[in-house]
Amino acid sequence: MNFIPAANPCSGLEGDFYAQRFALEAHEDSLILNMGPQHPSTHGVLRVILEMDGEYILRCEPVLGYIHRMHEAMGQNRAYVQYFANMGRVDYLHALAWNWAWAGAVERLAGIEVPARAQFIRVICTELNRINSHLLWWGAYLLDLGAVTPIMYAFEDRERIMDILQEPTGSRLTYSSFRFGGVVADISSDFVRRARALIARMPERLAMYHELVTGNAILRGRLEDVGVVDQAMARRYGATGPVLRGSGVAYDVRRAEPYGVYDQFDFAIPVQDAGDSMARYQVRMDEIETSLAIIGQALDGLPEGHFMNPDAPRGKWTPPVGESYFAVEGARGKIGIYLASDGSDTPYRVKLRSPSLSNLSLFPELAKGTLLSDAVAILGSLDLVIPEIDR
Amino acid sequence: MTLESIPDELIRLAVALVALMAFIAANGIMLLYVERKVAGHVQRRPGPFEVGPHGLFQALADAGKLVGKQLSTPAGADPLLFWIAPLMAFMPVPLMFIAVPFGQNLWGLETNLGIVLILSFAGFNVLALCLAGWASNNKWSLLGAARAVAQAVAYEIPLLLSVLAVALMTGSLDLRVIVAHQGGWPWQWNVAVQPLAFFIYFVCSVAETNRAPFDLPEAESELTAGVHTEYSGMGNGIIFLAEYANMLVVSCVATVLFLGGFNGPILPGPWWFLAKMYLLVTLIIFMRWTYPRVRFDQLLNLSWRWLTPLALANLLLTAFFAKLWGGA
Amino acid sequence: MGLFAVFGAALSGLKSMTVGLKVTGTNFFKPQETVHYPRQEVDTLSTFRGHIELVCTDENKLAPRCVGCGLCAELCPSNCIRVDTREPSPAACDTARHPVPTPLIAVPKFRTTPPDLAPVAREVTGYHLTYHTCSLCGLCVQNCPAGAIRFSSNVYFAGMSRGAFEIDLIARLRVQADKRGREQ
Amino acid sequence: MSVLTSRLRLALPPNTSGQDIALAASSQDVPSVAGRLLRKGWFLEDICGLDMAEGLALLYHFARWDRPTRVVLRVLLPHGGPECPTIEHIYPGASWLERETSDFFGIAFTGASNTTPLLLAEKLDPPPLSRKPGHRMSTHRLWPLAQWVGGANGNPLAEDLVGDPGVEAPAPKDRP
Repeated sequence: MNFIPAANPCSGLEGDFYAQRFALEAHEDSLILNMGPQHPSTHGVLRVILEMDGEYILRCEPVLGYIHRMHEAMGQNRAYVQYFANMGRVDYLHALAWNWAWAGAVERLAGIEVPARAQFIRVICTELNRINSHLLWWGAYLLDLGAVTPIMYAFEDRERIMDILQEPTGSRLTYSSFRFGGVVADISSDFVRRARALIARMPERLAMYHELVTGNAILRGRLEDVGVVDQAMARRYGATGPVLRGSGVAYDVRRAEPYGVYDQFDFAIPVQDAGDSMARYQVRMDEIETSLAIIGQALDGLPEGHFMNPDAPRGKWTPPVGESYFAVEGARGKIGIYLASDGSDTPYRVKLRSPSLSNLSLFPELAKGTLLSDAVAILGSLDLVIPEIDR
Repeated sequence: MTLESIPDELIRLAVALVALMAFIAANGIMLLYVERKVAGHVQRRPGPFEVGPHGLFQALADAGKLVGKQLSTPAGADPLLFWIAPLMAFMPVPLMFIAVPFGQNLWGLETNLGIVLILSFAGFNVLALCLAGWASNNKWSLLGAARAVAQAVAYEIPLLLSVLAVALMTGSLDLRVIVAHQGGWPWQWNVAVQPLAFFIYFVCSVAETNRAPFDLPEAESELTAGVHTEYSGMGNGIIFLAEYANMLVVSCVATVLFLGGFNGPILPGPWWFLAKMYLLVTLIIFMRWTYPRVRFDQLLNLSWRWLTPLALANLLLTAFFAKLWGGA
Repeated sequence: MGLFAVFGAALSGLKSMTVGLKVTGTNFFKPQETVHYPRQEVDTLSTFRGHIELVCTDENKLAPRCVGCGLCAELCPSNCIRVDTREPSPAACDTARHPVPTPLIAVPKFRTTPPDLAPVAREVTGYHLTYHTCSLCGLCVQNCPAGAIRFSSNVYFAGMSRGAFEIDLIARLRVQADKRGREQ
Repeated sequence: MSVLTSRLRLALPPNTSGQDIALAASSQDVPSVAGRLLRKGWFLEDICGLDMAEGLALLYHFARWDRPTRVVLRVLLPHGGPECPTIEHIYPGASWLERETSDFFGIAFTGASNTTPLLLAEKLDPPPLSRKPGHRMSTHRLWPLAQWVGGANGNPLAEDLVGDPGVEAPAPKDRP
């Protein structure tokens, strides 16, 4: 169990194992700084070890695992349907995307049909959840940049969305409301009315957000040309989601590998070419509008019917032997679930591909040579959810 | 030694200092409340509401809490420097007020070098922050201290230059003379003649007091709390009080230099003075709750590439016109 | 960049700052969005999930609909439900009063494991919820063959000890029945 | 046909698997296959370990930006002392995925610049996701079609992967 060998080459250095290992390659007269695991702008328990020359970052290394919960092992030990409760907690900000990934992986493996109405409900709820996630990111990111007020405005809208989503899901944050073959509850006419009211309200709010923040000269100065990701770099690191779309690649799983009924909707994929933090910011803000457009179309075309396939399995059940991979577009990028089944009532292996992990792995390269303030801006622009990284 | 042998000036000074201390303490507490209320209403929530009517006594309760807290010195810190720093931050503040004319004959010290006195004591603040950051034995505090020093050095220059423009125009460093030089109506104020100097002064004063968007030495989301990180209880409280008091000082000076001081129609002078001062303070508070924080290099660029050249140009023009029209 | 462009950029930057102040200024005078919690409460929690509770039968306010199949306990991801049952004695087995409900869900083609619905409903002697490990996923509610569980509206539930969250739901059902009886 | 291509084995997983082509390779070929996929515009989605009866399987999932396809590269490593060359010099993003797999399955990635545990505090023995010998599934059961091997067989995606080897990937840098 003792990981550090007895003859520790690092002994005599300060800090824990990671800091000692990091300090081995330190330059002379540089400052080793631990940003996190408790730091206001690492959004949870991410720890980044920085080697600094004054305010400039020479080198950095993220240290993960502070909120590791071994979701993959839990997946092997519980029935298929029980795993939905975990899916609400991997990425708590876009829980429904993970719900969908898990439902989709199992449905693909077992060949479970999902009724059209359930598909539409899934789309509406997931997109509402995506807006919620982007709004929280917006507020928290500006908090990182020193503007305290926007997060409160974001929460005004978030509250409304959570009120709407609460009806079909019963929760406000850690949703676990998808099931194999459908969703747990139907949506009512009141839900439709409130969702439409939200669609009517949001453009005005977004205009206010842009007035307050996006046009601000200080913000533009902070974000433009900071943390530029080019396409080759994004490919080598497997970056997805707004990080990739900020680099000029129109790659969105909803369009590239359409799942559910996303092929029935007409929506544009927001893309920015600059690749800097401002581009990622802009992509996320535009995605809120895209999601609103999708919700509007889904509400218009909402078919009648079951919200749950009557033939779908309930309780503990056994899918056929086999494997399946299912990808969905989460708020942070491509969520993928690989599932291998051995024909028992628990999965043989569940592998969760979390977009935040791949996106964060860009950080050491992006942060090199930037100021500490830039590092905060870059870290925020990657939109990290630490529980999703550590899983 | 009889009572008569004490010079009148000394008595006046002592009384003024005591009164000013009370003024600063009361204002510090009130500004804390106002700031939180403004923040609350800007963010569409009530702000402090539970202690007293509309949370009026919240700041008092907070002060009581701070006083009651244990003062802890971090391991490896230099205790003398560490504890002298908050005192040093607060000590010069009452001295800065003594030359400020709050109204007709309402000042602590008769001096014809009022501006010089204020500006020289203002320099103490950065020394205090530097000591606090250094003595804390904390890397974040140290970074905050380094930022504080660089920022103060960069912004003192355009600040001085913009003040100098007013002094050139008036031909005096005496705050009372400068006030007397202006009238009661806005078009008679110096700001009407020197809008650029006022703008530069205002930006620099926000930066000098380390208020958002120039709060880099504190920079909550970058440096956790910068120089404040290791301070507990009243150590933290005094540094905060000094910060609010500094905000008051720069607003007072701006009122005197640019907004006509205590001059104003109908109402007695001190009311006008306070009204103008609080207006500026409110503006500074609003700015804090609106803008993101600037980056360090942008902060320095703003000073060296914009404010300093503009202030120099402004000073040159002022000198030229002052000479042309025979000065004051 | 020409001198004019530089100054133009600076001026538009300044303008963006005043626009920002305008936004916060207008919001300053707008009504508040929050409520003062202990004195006021939000009215949107009707669909919010509180801890689960048992549903009584239509005839008897004191008897739970639960048939003691134990599916809820088996499906619970956090093992926070314990159902104590007793095989009914022949004398007490009054199927007319306590019938086996038809399963509310059609038996799907994938099913392999429960419910092995007992031909005669078992007598439920205790139903315990360990709420502090519950994740409110709703599997028990959705899969109950008798429709005997629902979410309560007890969303402001707070307690001083861990024991306060270990709830005997049958006792709770009785308390609720008492209260309802007194109200009537 | 290059030497590498002749060593690759292809299989078509069923539609339900969400994977279009499975490549089976031996562990020493992983960097060259990865290098070829990078040159052809694929990105690495994830690396998944899998404890099978025949050995520890490593699944590298690759996808593209322009087409909805997914290729899985399967590598089977022995249970005793599983080792695989790293691909972090080709896909730097793989470094963390490899460290994670190393945490969970005890697989050593040779040539990696950083081998500290990523998510777990210390190396656990046995690794947390490895299964007891009696509980392992056979690869023949999970991948019944994996036995089909051979050339592209007219499959356009397979043609693309097997044909045109391009420049072979550089050998991993030797690290002390």
